[in-house]
Amino acid sequence: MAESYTATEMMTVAAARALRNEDVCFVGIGAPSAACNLARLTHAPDITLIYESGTIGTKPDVLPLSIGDGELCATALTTVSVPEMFRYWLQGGRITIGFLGAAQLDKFANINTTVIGPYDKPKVRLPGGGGAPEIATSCQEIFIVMPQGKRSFVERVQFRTSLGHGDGRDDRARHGVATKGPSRVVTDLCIMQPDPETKELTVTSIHPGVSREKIAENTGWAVKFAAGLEETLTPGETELRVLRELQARTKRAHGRAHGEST
Amino acid sequence: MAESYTATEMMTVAAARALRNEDVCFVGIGAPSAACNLARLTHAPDITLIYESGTIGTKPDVLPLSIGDGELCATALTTVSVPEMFRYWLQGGRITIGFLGAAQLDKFANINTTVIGPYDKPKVRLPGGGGAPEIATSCQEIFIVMPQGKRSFVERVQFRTSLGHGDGRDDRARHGVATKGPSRVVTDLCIMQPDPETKELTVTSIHPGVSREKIAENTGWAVKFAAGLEETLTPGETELRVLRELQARTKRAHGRAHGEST
Amino acid sequence: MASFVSLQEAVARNVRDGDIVALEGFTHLIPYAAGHELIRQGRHGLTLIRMTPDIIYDQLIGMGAAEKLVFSWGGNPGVGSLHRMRDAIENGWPRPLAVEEHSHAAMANAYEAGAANLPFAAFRGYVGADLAKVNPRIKSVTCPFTGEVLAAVPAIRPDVAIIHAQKADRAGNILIEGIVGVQKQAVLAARRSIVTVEERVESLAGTHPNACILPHWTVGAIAVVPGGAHPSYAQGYYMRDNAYYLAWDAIAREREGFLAWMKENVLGKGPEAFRAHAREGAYG
Amino acid sequence: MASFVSLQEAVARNVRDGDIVALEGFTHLIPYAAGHELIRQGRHGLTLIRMTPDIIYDQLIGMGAAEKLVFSWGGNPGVGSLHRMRDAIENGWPRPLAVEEHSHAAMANAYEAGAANLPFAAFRGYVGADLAKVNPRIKSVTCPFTGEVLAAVPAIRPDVAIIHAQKADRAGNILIEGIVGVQKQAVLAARRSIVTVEERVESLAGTHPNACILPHWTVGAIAVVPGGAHPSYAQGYYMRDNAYYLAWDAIAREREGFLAWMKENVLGKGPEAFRAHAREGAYG
Repeated sequence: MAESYTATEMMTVAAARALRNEDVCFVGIGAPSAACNLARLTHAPDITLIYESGTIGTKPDVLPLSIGDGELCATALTTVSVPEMFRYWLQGGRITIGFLGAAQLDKFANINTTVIGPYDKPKVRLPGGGGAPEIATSCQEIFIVMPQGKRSFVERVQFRTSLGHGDGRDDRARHGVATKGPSRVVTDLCIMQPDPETKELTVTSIHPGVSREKIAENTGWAVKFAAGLEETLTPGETELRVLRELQARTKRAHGRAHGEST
Repeated sequence: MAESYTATEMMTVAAARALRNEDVCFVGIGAPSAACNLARLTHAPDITLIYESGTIGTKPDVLPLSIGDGELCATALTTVSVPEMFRYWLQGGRITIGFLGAAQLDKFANINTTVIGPYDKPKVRLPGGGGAPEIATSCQEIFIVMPQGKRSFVERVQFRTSLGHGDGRDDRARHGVATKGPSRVVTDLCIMQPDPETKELTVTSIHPGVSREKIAENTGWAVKFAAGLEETLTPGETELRVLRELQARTKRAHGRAHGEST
Repeated sequence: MASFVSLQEAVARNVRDGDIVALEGFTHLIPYAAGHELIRQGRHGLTLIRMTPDIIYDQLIGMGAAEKLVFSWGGNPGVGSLHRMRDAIENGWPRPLAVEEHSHAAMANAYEAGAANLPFAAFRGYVGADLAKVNPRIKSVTCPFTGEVLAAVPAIRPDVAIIHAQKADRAGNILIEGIVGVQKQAVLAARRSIVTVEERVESLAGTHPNACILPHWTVGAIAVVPGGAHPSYAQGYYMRDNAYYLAWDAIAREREGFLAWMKENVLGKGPEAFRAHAREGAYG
Repeated sequence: MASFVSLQEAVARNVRDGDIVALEGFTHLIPYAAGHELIRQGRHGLTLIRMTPDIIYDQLIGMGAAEKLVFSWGGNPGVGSLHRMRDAIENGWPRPLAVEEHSHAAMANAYEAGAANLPFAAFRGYVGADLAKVNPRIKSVTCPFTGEVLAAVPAIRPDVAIIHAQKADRAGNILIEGIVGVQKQAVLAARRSIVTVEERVESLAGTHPNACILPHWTVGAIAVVPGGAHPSYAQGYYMRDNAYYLAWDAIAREREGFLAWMKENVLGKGPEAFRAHAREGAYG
């Protein structure tokens, strides 16, 4: 085992590992972006990363703060217009993995990033769906990465911004959707996957040092643990080093933002 | 009056004169292309010429043999994809003049470039409509340039490849089309314009030295002459010189095609 | 037809109270200077359209310029909420803000349809998503060949599109490079347009043959405003001012602080203030 | 996933008798070498799609490779008729040729819809035009917002798209520059694809950020065939061989002469014959 690491590092590393070298990834900003670039800088050097700003095959040296940072375009194979991105590339069915974060997730992996409270009289107005509603159904498969907590992992989202497994079982197919949907949720505590039958998110791997109780406490439904429950491999030395170097480069680059210096 | 000139030169010059400096022209290959570039090289230096191959604001030094010659792209402001050309630019309603040629034209300026004889058992299979069906309805106004003859200027086209004034009068509006349609047909004998009421093509200007009889002989319907019939101004010295230089450059360039020389 | 004017004149001539206005820019080339000019000229009752409203929309909304927002993702990228936007939606301050909400795919398609002069866009979207239940402008069409039911949204046709670009040539042809977003579509879909540019150059000759260029006859007013996209960035000119985005969170959190900041930094300044940012963040 | 192979292998592996095949190229970058390889390998029963079938389609049709043609303009540009195409349509020689005919706008929209994975394209077209009466695949859709009736055509989804491009990099990313036509859409709409290129280069780095590039994972077989677009042209490499187009009229006018010419110039040669054209017509 390598040196110590944070729960967020464990989350990012575990998320990165799920990606294959031949994947074509539609990358959300934040935790998904960190995981995808870690994969690219470790075991999946040829992975294709696509950001909805139009950048295809981008290889940022530092993590973008926004979905359309100049770094993404400067290191991309090519950059297309946003309508083309959503028409030819996302709807085109060319993406193997859509990698999302979320404000709120329910036990069938439906996502809410729209509102807390009634839509017309929101208690909290969240940023909105952005690309998620169509990412959720157009990509062959969806990975979700987000820190776990009782308020964010809920029994049922109040507003379904994007479809996961709907009401469970074959609900997704009943909506006429042929893609696989969320197949993996990686948190700072564990990895969840939909039960093959019910499609309820079920813990399949626990990160080292995390108890079942802690996971239950941080889940808004009576979470189940899979029969073949595993322990997540701890981050390897290379994984940690590469991730930390990436984060350090990112901090240096964004710290040099010109409102502060120059 | 300048030196002698051919009927084709008269046709091209008369067609060119109808264009204004501020026009945005969708240019057909052949006679329309010659007329548009003559206008650009004489009285309309700022005219925007667009070819359906995607070239916008092109300024060819020699006339293209095809709609997509390299010269068109090399001298264009920018070149877009063909779907974009037909969606954003033609359908977008940004074109003031669509400049067409035709195999066959009828008295309401409907065009046939599809078949002679029954569609399913054609006597002569023509090249087809290409861009014409939508050029005819999307441009604010249509000019047509073509040599006149009894077989090409017919009472009624057997196949309506693109809409002119339909069955005459307000037929175009009854199709739900708001654009003006063919407003001017320039031939090697005369200029025809639709009668304001009936929309039947009527001779409004006769080229110098051409008789009414000759025009009647070369028209497949009982052609009418407008009340205020004019004589077309002969080609000016500059018009002829510029046109001939353009044709000479074109001949030199296309003659140097590399199947023959280099 | 393009004409080069001051930004003040461009806004005065082209934007009226109550207009439907799209200030577009996908992280890159966001027309901040033009947005500030809208605020200084006191425009109000606007319907503001944008896929990704960020700080400039927070500022416009907080100053009471908008009565409606059409959008698909509204936040401070990588930082958090837009407090002024939330205050308007949640509490009606400084005035109520109606919301028409879409997904990115819907808005991108709707701009595309607008540029193509189509009345609507059809796409495979909103499947199993609740937005279709709360937004009556999301409808459907059926494919006449396969019977598949697709989502349909009306084309976006703004009264005015406002964008920032890298270059205008002498004639007013506009070059946009890098992350081009939906700006070309927005201008082509709009009745009128304002384009701010980093610089005016003699000619665009030598640019790549398939570069994103708006011909001069498709744009309206052009104002040369170096730095006019700050705190966003202009590829080839200056980088994104991430510190501004980070600082905005605290500035916009409370109404008083926001108003004081706007008074000092927007109301009391002019487009020429942006020039400093262009220099500060310059490449190399 | 892109793999570099010989043109013979590319065609052998990817094109089957009876396939729906689109060889695209709008005057520029027409995949002649690939078309000749289809003929040499004796493919037949093909449905050939192309907006602007020109000489290469005249050759394929005259050699009996096609049973159906989907097109919008079929001619020898600036010269006249395609005699072999006409002979097939008018007289059924060497075999009958079914025709599905559209306008350019319809086909461009149909390729676009195919690339976007939509089942159909809606556009404002065919108004008052007779093609809609003779082609049952032209239907209509009604805008759910305005009630406007628009033309609808099914998306084009070829089994195989075949194009010619300027460059492939080491990984198989494809660069297309100049008049880009519908080639990107055709490849993205197709199940399989063959791309012939003028040259293979180490990298496309340094190309304009918004250049038309097909990522390697969107293309199938890549064959390096210098001159492979002759007698059309490849911008930056060689010019259009207008004399070939002019000469074709006489060659193709009679069946015998056509067959003799094909035997000598196509059946008896291979892709390497195109290399000479690349040199002959080179720029500068």
